[in-house]
This record gives sequence, C-alpha cells and structure tokens, in this order.
Amino acid sequence: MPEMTYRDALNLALKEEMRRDPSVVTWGEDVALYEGSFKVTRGLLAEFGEERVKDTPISENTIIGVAIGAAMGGLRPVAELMTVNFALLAMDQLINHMGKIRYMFGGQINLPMVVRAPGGGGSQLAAQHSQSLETYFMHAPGFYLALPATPADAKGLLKSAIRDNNPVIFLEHELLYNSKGEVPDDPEFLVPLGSAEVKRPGKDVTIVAYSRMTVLALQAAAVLEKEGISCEVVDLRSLKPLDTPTFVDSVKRTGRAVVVEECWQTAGLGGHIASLIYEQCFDLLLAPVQRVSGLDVPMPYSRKLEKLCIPQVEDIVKAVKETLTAKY
Amino acid sequence: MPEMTYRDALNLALKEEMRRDPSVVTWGEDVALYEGSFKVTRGLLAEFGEERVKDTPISENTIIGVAIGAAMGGLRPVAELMTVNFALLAMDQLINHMGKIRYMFGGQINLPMVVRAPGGGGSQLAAQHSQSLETYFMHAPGFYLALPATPADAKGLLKSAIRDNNPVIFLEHELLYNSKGEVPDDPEFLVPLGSAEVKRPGKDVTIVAYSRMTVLALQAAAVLEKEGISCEVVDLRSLKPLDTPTFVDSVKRTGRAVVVEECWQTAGLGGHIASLIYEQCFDLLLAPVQRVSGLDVPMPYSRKLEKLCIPQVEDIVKAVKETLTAKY
Amino acid sequence: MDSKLRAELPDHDLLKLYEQMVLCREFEEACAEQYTKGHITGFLHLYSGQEAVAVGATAGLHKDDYILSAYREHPQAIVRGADPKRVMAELFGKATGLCKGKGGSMHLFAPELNFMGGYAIVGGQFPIAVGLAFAAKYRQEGRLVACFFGDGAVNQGTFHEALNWARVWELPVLFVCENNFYGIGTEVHRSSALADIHKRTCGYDIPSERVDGMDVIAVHETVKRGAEWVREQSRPYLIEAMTYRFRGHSMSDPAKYRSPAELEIWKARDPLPNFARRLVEEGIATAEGLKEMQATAQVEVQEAVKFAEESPWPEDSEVFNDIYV
Amino acid sequence: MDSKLRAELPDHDLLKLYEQMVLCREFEEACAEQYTKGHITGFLHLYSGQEAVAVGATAGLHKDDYILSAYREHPQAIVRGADPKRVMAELFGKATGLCKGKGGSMHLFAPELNFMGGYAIVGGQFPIAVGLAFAAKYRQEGRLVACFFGDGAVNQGTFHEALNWARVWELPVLFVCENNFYGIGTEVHRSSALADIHKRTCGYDIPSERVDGMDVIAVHETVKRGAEWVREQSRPYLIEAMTYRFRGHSMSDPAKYRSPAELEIWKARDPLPNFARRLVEEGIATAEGLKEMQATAQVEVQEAVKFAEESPWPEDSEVFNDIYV
Ligand SMILES: Cc1ncc(C[n+]2csc(CCOP(=O)(O)OP(=O)(O)O)c2C)c(N)n1
Ligand SMILES: Cc1ncc(C[n+]2csc(CCOP(=O)(O)OP(=O)(O)O)c2C)c(N)n1
Ligand SMILES: [Mg+2]
Ligand SMILES: [Mg+2]
Repeated sequence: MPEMTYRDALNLALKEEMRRDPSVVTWGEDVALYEGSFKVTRGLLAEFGEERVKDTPISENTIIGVAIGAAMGGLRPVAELMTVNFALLAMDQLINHMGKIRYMFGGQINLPMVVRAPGGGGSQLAAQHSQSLETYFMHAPGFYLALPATPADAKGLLKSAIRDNNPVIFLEHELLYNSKGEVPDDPEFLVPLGSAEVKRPGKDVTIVAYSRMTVLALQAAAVLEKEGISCEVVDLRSLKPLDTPTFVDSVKRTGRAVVVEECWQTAGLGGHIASLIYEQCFDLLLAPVQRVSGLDVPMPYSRKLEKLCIPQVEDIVKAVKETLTAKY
Repeated sequence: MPEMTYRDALNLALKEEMRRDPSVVTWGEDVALYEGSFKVTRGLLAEFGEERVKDTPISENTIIGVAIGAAMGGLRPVAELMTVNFALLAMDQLINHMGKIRYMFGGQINLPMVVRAPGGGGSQLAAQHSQSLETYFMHAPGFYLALPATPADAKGLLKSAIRDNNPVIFLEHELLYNSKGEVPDDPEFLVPLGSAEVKRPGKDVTIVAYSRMTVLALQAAAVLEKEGISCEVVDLRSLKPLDTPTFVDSVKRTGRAVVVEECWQTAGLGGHIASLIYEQCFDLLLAPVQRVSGLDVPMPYSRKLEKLCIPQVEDIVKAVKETLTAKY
Repeated sequence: MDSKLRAELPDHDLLKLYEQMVLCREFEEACAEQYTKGHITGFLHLYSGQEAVAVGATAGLHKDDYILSAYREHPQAIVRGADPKRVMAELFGKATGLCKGKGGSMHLFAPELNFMGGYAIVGGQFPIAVGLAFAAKYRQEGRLVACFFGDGAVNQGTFHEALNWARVWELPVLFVCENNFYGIGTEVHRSSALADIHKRTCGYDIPSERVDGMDVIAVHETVKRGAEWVREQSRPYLIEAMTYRFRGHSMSDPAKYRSPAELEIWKARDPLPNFARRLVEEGIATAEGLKEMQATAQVEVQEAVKFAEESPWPEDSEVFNDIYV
Repeated sequence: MDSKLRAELPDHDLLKLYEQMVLCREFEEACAEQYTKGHITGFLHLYSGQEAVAVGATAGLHKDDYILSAYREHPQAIVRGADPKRVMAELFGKATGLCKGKGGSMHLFAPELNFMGGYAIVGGQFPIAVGLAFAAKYRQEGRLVACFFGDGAVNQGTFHEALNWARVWELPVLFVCENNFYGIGTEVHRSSALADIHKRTCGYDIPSERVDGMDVIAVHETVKRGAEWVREQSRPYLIEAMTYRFRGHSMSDPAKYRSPAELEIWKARDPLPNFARRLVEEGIATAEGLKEMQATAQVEVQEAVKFAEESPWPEDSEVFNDIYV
C-alpha cells in the first residue's frame, strides 16, 4: 500500500470520484487556479477544467446554497469552505436549508452534496480562525458528519461522502494535512459513513475520540502502555450517524471511558457521548466518564496560551489515570 | 403584586430600562411602527421616539453587527431577532464577533448589549421556523444566555441583561407570551444572571429544565404528586453562566435526575448537564439521568407529527417514573 | 376593433390566464376561511391581489424552467400545475398533501413540475436558484431558473451574493421581485436605500426593468421577453413587478400600518376585474362566461377543501421518514 | 517653482506622511524577518506597497474619527499612533502586546486611539462600522467611522447589508476599499460582476469615487474631502483606492498567480520612492534628510523587535481573563 499524506489522500479521493462520475463538481474560494489554500485541490483545475473546478466569490452562505441548488438539479457538488470558521456565515444554508429541505418537502428530493472544511486549532490563528465547530454540525439533523483522523480514512470517507445521496459535512483537520499513512490505492476502497473503528485494542480504559484527537489518544495510549495501562482507542470517524455500539461495547468491556473532544466542553458533543455511555453502561461503569475538551474560551493567539486551550497528550494521560484511581 | 403576561413583563422591562438609561436603544425588523411581530415592543416608539426605537432592513447578520458597533461606541443596544431561527443568518456576528471581541482585543472593550429572540416549537410553523437553538448559544464562549420561564423572571432577567456589561442572548418562548403570573412592580426588581431557582421543592427526583420546559416540568410534578411522587423542579433560567451547584445539590438530595431540553437531543445541552450530574454525583446517583428532549428531526408542519417532536408533560412523567423503577 | 390582447396571445391562452387568476383568488379566500375554522394552522400568507404576477410570469416561462419562491407561494405552485386538492391537504397537514403534511403553507414543492419550493427564510431561495441554474447550464438543458421574491428580501446578504455570483458565472437566472410595497409592516422606502428595486442591479452589470404587476398581459410580455434574453445570453436579468397584497402580511396581521385609502386605490387596480373587463371589451369572453369560470373555480376549491378534510393524518411513524435517503 | 505638494499641506505634514510610510514599510519588512525566524507565527499579511492608503487616509481624518480594518492592519494601527513596540510584541504573542498577546497580527485594537480593530472574518467589520456610526450620531459626537476593506470583501453579504443600512439610517460611514486587485489568488474581475468597486454603490444611492492609492497626496485629498462630505451630510460615501501588495497574500503565499511583469509595473509605482522624488524635486526635503528618516525608522523598528523579544509571555492564568467583564 502506498504511503501518502492526509492531504494527498483527500486529493486522490477527489480525483478518483471526479474521474468516475462527471456529475461531481467542486467549488470554493481559491480552489481552482490557486489550488486551494491548503492545496487539497491541487491539479484539479488542470485535469477537469474550469466547468467542473470553480473559484467563487467570498460569499460563504452562497457557496453552500449554490451547492444545494446544484444537487437539486442533478449534480454532486463538493463545496469547500476555506476554513470551518466561515461556516458561521453559512449556517442558514447549512442548517435551515441543507438539513431541512428533504424533510420539509416530504422526501421528494435528495441533496447528494459534500461540504468540505478544514478546521481545528493549534497554528496560532487566534479566536476567529481556530474553532472546532463539530458540535454545531452534530446537533442539527438532516446531514451526515465525517471527520477522518488518518490518510486512509480521509480517502475512504471522502469517497463515501461523495457517493452518498445525503448531504455530508466533511471536516478536515488543518494539523493533519501533512501526516502520513498507508492508503489503499484501490479506487473502490471506501470507508462507510457511520462506522467507528477501534484503532487500538486495549482492556483497561476506552478512549473515544475523533479527528486529530484520535491521533493524540493513540499517543497517550502508547505513553500509558509503558506504565502498564492498556487503552482501547475508538476513532468515531463519523459523528453522524454515530456508531454508538462500537464504543458502548468497548466500554462494557473496559468499564472505564475517556471522551476526547477538541471543541468547547460546555454543551459540547462530549457530554452527549458521555451520556450515551452512562445510559447504556450505567451498572458496568467503574468510574465517571472523563471528558477531555477544549477550554471554554475564544482561542488566544499567543502560543503559550493557545496550548492550554487544546487537549494535549498529557491531558489524555491524566484523564485515563483519573478513571483508574477514582474510587467508588 | 400585579399579574401580567410574559409579553407585558418583557415590555415593562424594556420600558423601565429605557426610562432609566438614555443609552438603551432598541432595533429589529418591525419592532417600531409595527410594535414587534409578537408585540413585545408595543408602545416603545410612541414613548421613546424613532432615534431610540428603530425598524431595520431584513438583514439579520447586520442587526447584530450594528449592535456590536453601537455597544463599542458607548450605547446599550437591545437587538431583536424576529425569531431565533434567523439567528442562523447572524451566527458570524454572534459567535465570531460578539463572543470573541472582548477577549481577542485583550479586554480593552466591553459589549453591553442584549440580543432578544423568540423561539421554540409548537405553533405548526414547520422546519425553518420551529427551532430551539439554545445549545448553539450555550456552547460558544463570550456571552451569557438567559431563558425565562415565568413573567417575573422574564422581567427580572431582561432588566439584568440590559444592565450587564457582557453581551447577553435572551431567548423568549413563543408559546409563553400569553402566560400569566405575578410580577413585582419595583423598578429595581432584578433576577441575577446565572442563578437557577428551585421552582418546586421535592424529594424523590430532580427535574432540571428551562424556559417552557420548566412549565411542563411543573405540570408533570403536579401529575406525579397525585401518584405520591415528589419532584423537585429546578429552573435553570440562565444556561450561561450555568448555576451548577443548585441542580447538583438537588440531585445529591434526591439521587435521581431528569433533564428536559426542548432542543435536539444529539449533541444537545442536556448531555452536558447530565454529564455534570454524573461527574459530580456519581456515587450518589440511584439511576441513570433521564434526558427528555426534542426529537432529532427537522420540525414537521402537521400538528399530528409536531406534537411527537416536542417534549410533552407525559414524556416527563414517564421519564421520572423511569428513574424510579430503574434497578441497579 | 383592434384587440391588443389578441396581439399578445390567442383567445384560449387569454382565457386560461383569467381562469388561473380566478382559481388562485378563490383558493386563497378558501384558505382564509379554513384558517379561521382552525383547519389550517401556523403562518398563512395569502396572495390575493398579486395574481397577475404568478399567472403572467408562469405563462411566460417554459414548462421545464425551474421556479422557486418564498412562503406566499400557493398560487405559484397551483399555476404551475399542482393539484389544488393536494395543496389544500398540505395546508391541513394531511398525509395526502404535496409534501405529506410535513411542509405546510410555506414549503410547497413539486419537482415533477419543476416547482422547486417555497422557502420561509427570507432570501433563502436566492443561492439555491443560482445553483439550479448552474446545474441546468452544466447539463446543457437549455432551461432557466425563475426566482421569485419580495421587496423586503432584497436587503438580505444573499440577494447581493446571488446576483454577483449569477453574473460572474454567467447563469440563466430570471429574478422576479414582487414589490408589494411592504415587508410585513415596513414600507419599502423605509428599509431600502433605493426603493426602485430594479435599479439595485446596476452594481452587478445585470439589466433589469419594472412592470405593472397588476396587469397580467404586461407581466406575461415582460417575463417572456426577459426569459428569452436570459436563455439566449445565459446571463441573469431582473424584473420588478409592482403589485399589492389585499390582505395583511399573514392571517395574524390586521395591517394597520397602511391607510384604507391606499388599499382602495389598489383594489381599484385589482387584476381580476380589470382583466375581465378587457376580455369582454375586446370580445374574447362574455361576462357570463367569466362568471361561469369563477363558479367552476369555486367548485374546484370546495372539492379541494373536502379532499383535505377527508384525508387521513400522517402516521406517527412518518415523523422519522424523509430525513435521510 | 510652484509646489503642488505645498498647495495641499505644509512641509511638516508632508514630511510626516513620508516618515509614516517609511515606518510602515520598515515595520512590515521586519515582521517578515521575524516570521522567518519563527518569532511571529500564525497568519501574517503584510501591507508593503499599500502604505499610501493608510497614511494618506488617516491624515485626512480627524483624530476622534473611528477606524476599522481587516487583518492587513499593522500600518493602520501604527499610523493612528499605536506604539510599534506594543504592536510587535502583540505579533510575538507577548504580554506587553497591544492586546496582551491574545489577538495577534490580525486583531490589533487601540480604543484610546479610536482604532477599533482588525477583523479576520472577511467583511466582518462592515456592520460593526455601521453600529459605531450610529452610536456617534446618537451621541452627537460629530465623528465618523472610516471602514477599510479589500476588493475581495465586497462580495460578502455584509457589504451589501451595511451599505444599505448606513444609507437608510443616514449614518456617517466612510467606506474605503483598498483594491489591490486580488483576494488571495483570485483577481477582482473573476469574483466581482463589476470590477470597478466604486461603481457598486449605485444601487444604494451612495456617492463614490476612485483614487490612485499609490499616491499619498491624492489619497489624502480624496479622503479629506470625502470625510468632510460624510460629516456634513451624515451619510455614507465610498472611496476606492487602487493599490497593490508587493508580497503574497500572506507569508505562506508565493503569489504564483501573477506575473513578474505585473509586479514590476507596480513596483515602479511604489509610493515611497515616488513621493520621495516629489519631496526632493519640490524642495521640501533633501535626499539625505529622507535617508535619515529611513534610518530612524529602522532603529525604531529594531527597538520594537528587541522590546518584543525581551517581553514576558502572558501568565497561564491569563487564559481565562478578558472573556467576561
Ligand atoms: C431571514 C428571515 N428574516 C425574517 C423573517 C420574517 N419575515 C417573514 S416575511 C417577512 C417580510 C418579507 O417581505 P417581502 O420580501 O416584501 O415579501 P412579502 O411578504 O411582501 O411577500 C419577514 C421579515 C423571515 N421569515 N426570514
Ligand atoms: C469570511 C471569510 N472568508 C474567507 C476568508 C479567507 N480569506 C482571508 S483573506 C481573503 C481574501 C480577501 O481579499 P481582500 O478583501 O481583497 O483583501 P486583501 O487580502 O487583498 O487585503 C480570504 C478569502 C476569511 N478570512 N473570512
Ligand atoms: Mg413585500
Ligand atoms: Mg485584495
């Protein structure tokens, strides 16, 4: 299996799907001539031409709305939001339209579309450019939500998202673009939406994570292994549909859970996942579920402060130990 | 104490604060000449004139941004979003600007402003007009979030919000406008932001609720009382700051909790509140926390279906019984 | 006598326009009655007074052109061919409704008629219209998108973004503003820097014009010409139809913000009797013939009400259907 | 010789303009160096090439007029009077920074100088500018709001909403577009239906004009006149300054989307040497005097770097401060 970066895996997924299906088109700010601000769309304009790979004005709400219309009209658009922060300008088309159109029109229309958006913190981009908005997209109904942690999942999930007949929000992590891993080159390699994966088996504690938090969880598990603590790491991969059985089964075996979310903790998705664990494993849980989360603050620019706001490997290590020492 | 409606209590709060402080101004779509689409701003234009009570174009993002600018410039604006559904058009100004400006500018400026928005479901307004978006506003930092359940709290909380030097999102429930209750006429009557209230003491189960869900919780408690079950009803009143001690203390006494949220359950605020209860009462809890929530669907128009999507008194009754019969 | 009407359309088509306007008016008035009876709930925005726009414009389009509109859209769907029975059933929230009772008054949708929806977020339809136009162009279908909206909607960011986008990408969108002078209680000059809505396209290099929206023939002619231009050029165009709603914004609005005198002036311009008079004057119809048409429409609407009344409610299990494919 | 420059401003002020432009240029070039060294992180958007706009415009405003800008705003803050030391410390993320290290390059803010912020959401500053103008008018302070933005920002919905709103409420906002021909890698005519940005105000009944943004005197004169009009009329006005950024969009952009020839044409119009030549030609300064100014600026900037380097990092406890009052 070839090794490639998360970025290249995404790029390959786009190319393969565009080759396979002429109704796949893509647009966003600077995705064509400039080849994307994170270069995920490199080579697309050259290969597929300007009817299929299109630069747009800086009009985020309309970027999404145009994709909705195009999907209604028989295409399979992949719209890029330059970063997820700008999704806040597009919430009306995302939540009020993309998520509701099929239902409010009685199921008469499908919206086969993907919204790609890089996000996450850690590059000192400050409050308006360092957000993890996955809770917003998990909360509202009517579309799926995928967030790959590895290059292989990046490719396989993006391809599934493009082929799916439901709208999918696809969140990429800015700090993962350069990460490397083996990626199947089979053009039919797909990772199903809604399937979590046990990325590392273990028996003492279950760590539930997604996107870059999975990478940190695996690092934490490696650290803990040296101390004789065996962690099972469940990578959710999709937050909607949520593969609850996979992590619930794991916690039933380990009796302990740590949920890692990069977003703000207050009213964040971690509370929901923890609640599902409590509800479904109540009598088997040996300690309260630990939530490791982003701090409830707008992201500060200074790297010294920023580091405090984003979950770190040490925070996960500490939380795991917490679940082991908690006495009840 | 005079009896008045929730609507009139809000109206009185606005009038009293505008009389008290000439820097309080208000605007929104149809708030002046038309006196508000729910008539909360009735009489304001007549009393305070068109410099202080202003109609706006249908431009929600700008309604909020103008309030931010005005607050920076020394005023205390109260901006009305005609309904909370349109907040999705204003998320950029609300989350990226209102919530971050003070912090990213190093605390050099305050934004004393209030954003009022009616919301909630139950009037057959269908998917785009029947949303409970409180999770969105609870999740992001940088502003407070209040949601009164009674006329007295409506008045006291709105007055506190207007006087507060932080931005406050103030969610009113469309189905409560006509509800009546006693309201202190003392113009210095204030309900502090961030203070929950035990609206009904009880000993078997704690029901944690907010806004209209508090009203339903009280009705459920009355039903249950007849069956010999004693419920304590905690009305959160503010979701940010969250008065955790009040509901945690209650659950510590009762050992059982039901959290009622009108919003979607998936990644909803109820999961966070339940998690706080689990985390802080783990060894005292006699049963899993029950979450009574809105269904995870876009709201259907048909009243037959709509009713299934919004928590009903019976759902709360059932959840309370669930916590009592759960065997562990 | 030289018939101006006949110069525009054959008799049969002229009569069809009248028939449609009458059907729309009767339908809306029946809705008002059913709302009062509590059979229709939620928000109900009626179109009475504006019929010449939906009817004239739709006649000026091809059948495969897409149409999108806002929440005041019953007539747009019906004129496009939606069965009044199923529209009424939708408003009753019944399983037989156009959208199975899930959408209601503000969200009619009939893809087989290329009626791509009523939207309740003011300005929400603009970007969607642009996207449909892109798909149509990409797939070389030769059809255009007619996007209807109100005077109040033009101050939404989406109006601006969509106009600019449609021009930059050279897409076949016909923007049709129904300027009825009010967005709820706010008169257009109090919310728009330039109350002449059609003039607002100058910053986008998009041509535009104004038409008398109370005159079905004028609307028809203008839309037909505009649509041909859009189709040929593959570029956007905007038409502002000056019209008026005879009722309040929605059923809960007593419309106190406008004077009885103003309403009277516009009622004198009611598109139905005025067109009727011309039809009779030019010998295309008799007064009796037109009355008969009205009676037929009334029957059709009453049948729609009956159908809606007798239709079953959706099953509870329907609540979870149609979210995902 | 008849001095055109002296006709505009006294010598002292002319020299001040030059001094400010040089300081800005030196500051930005030092930032580039510190970024390369890893002392400045995150996004860094430099202003080199556009100095005549910030300097000329700021000189044309009153000191109590508010200024807002986007993320390419170091010079706007410095010209307004922000201490280069504290600006540099902010870019280093240090506790002594203008915003305690919490904002960074894109979020400078100095309320005591009426510099109301750099915003990183394209178009985010438009409605805020309108709100400040409302407050100023309401409080009868006689000041206006100058809102700077790029050519790419005009396609955001907020641009449209804010223009319309400012005109309807009759507010003193001076919109200043710095048209540097690109929004990241997208040339203005590829994203805007009308690439002549100043012409886009026609739909709002807002007057506007274009000015050579490489000529500090032209900018000064135009902004001063525009500001006076805004103040007198209490109405918005828009100025489009044609300019160019010599570097890529941000430090990570090699700017391959434009030709070296294009860059050369614009470098030949560099506002610094051109203004220097005029100052010398008209006998207002000597070449040596100007060189000395540059040397002084370099020292000032080096001191700023040293200050930033030596400044302490924020305390960890700072992370929770400043969210709420
Ligand atoms: C985004 C949004 N803001 C506000 C509303 C509330 N609202 C419904 S209709 C309306 C007025 C629209 O006026 P106009 O566009 O002229 O259409 P008309 O009702 O006259 O047909 C408003 C403000 C809404 N539905 N959506
Ligand atoms: C809402 C939003 N969308 C996209 C971006 C990413 N972005 C940053 S700068 C920029 C281009 C802006 O161009 P322009 O307004 O011309 O300003 P310039 O950089 O030329 O000064 C873009 C697209 C952003 N910061 N905010
Ligand atoms: Mg109107
Ligand atoms: Mg630019």
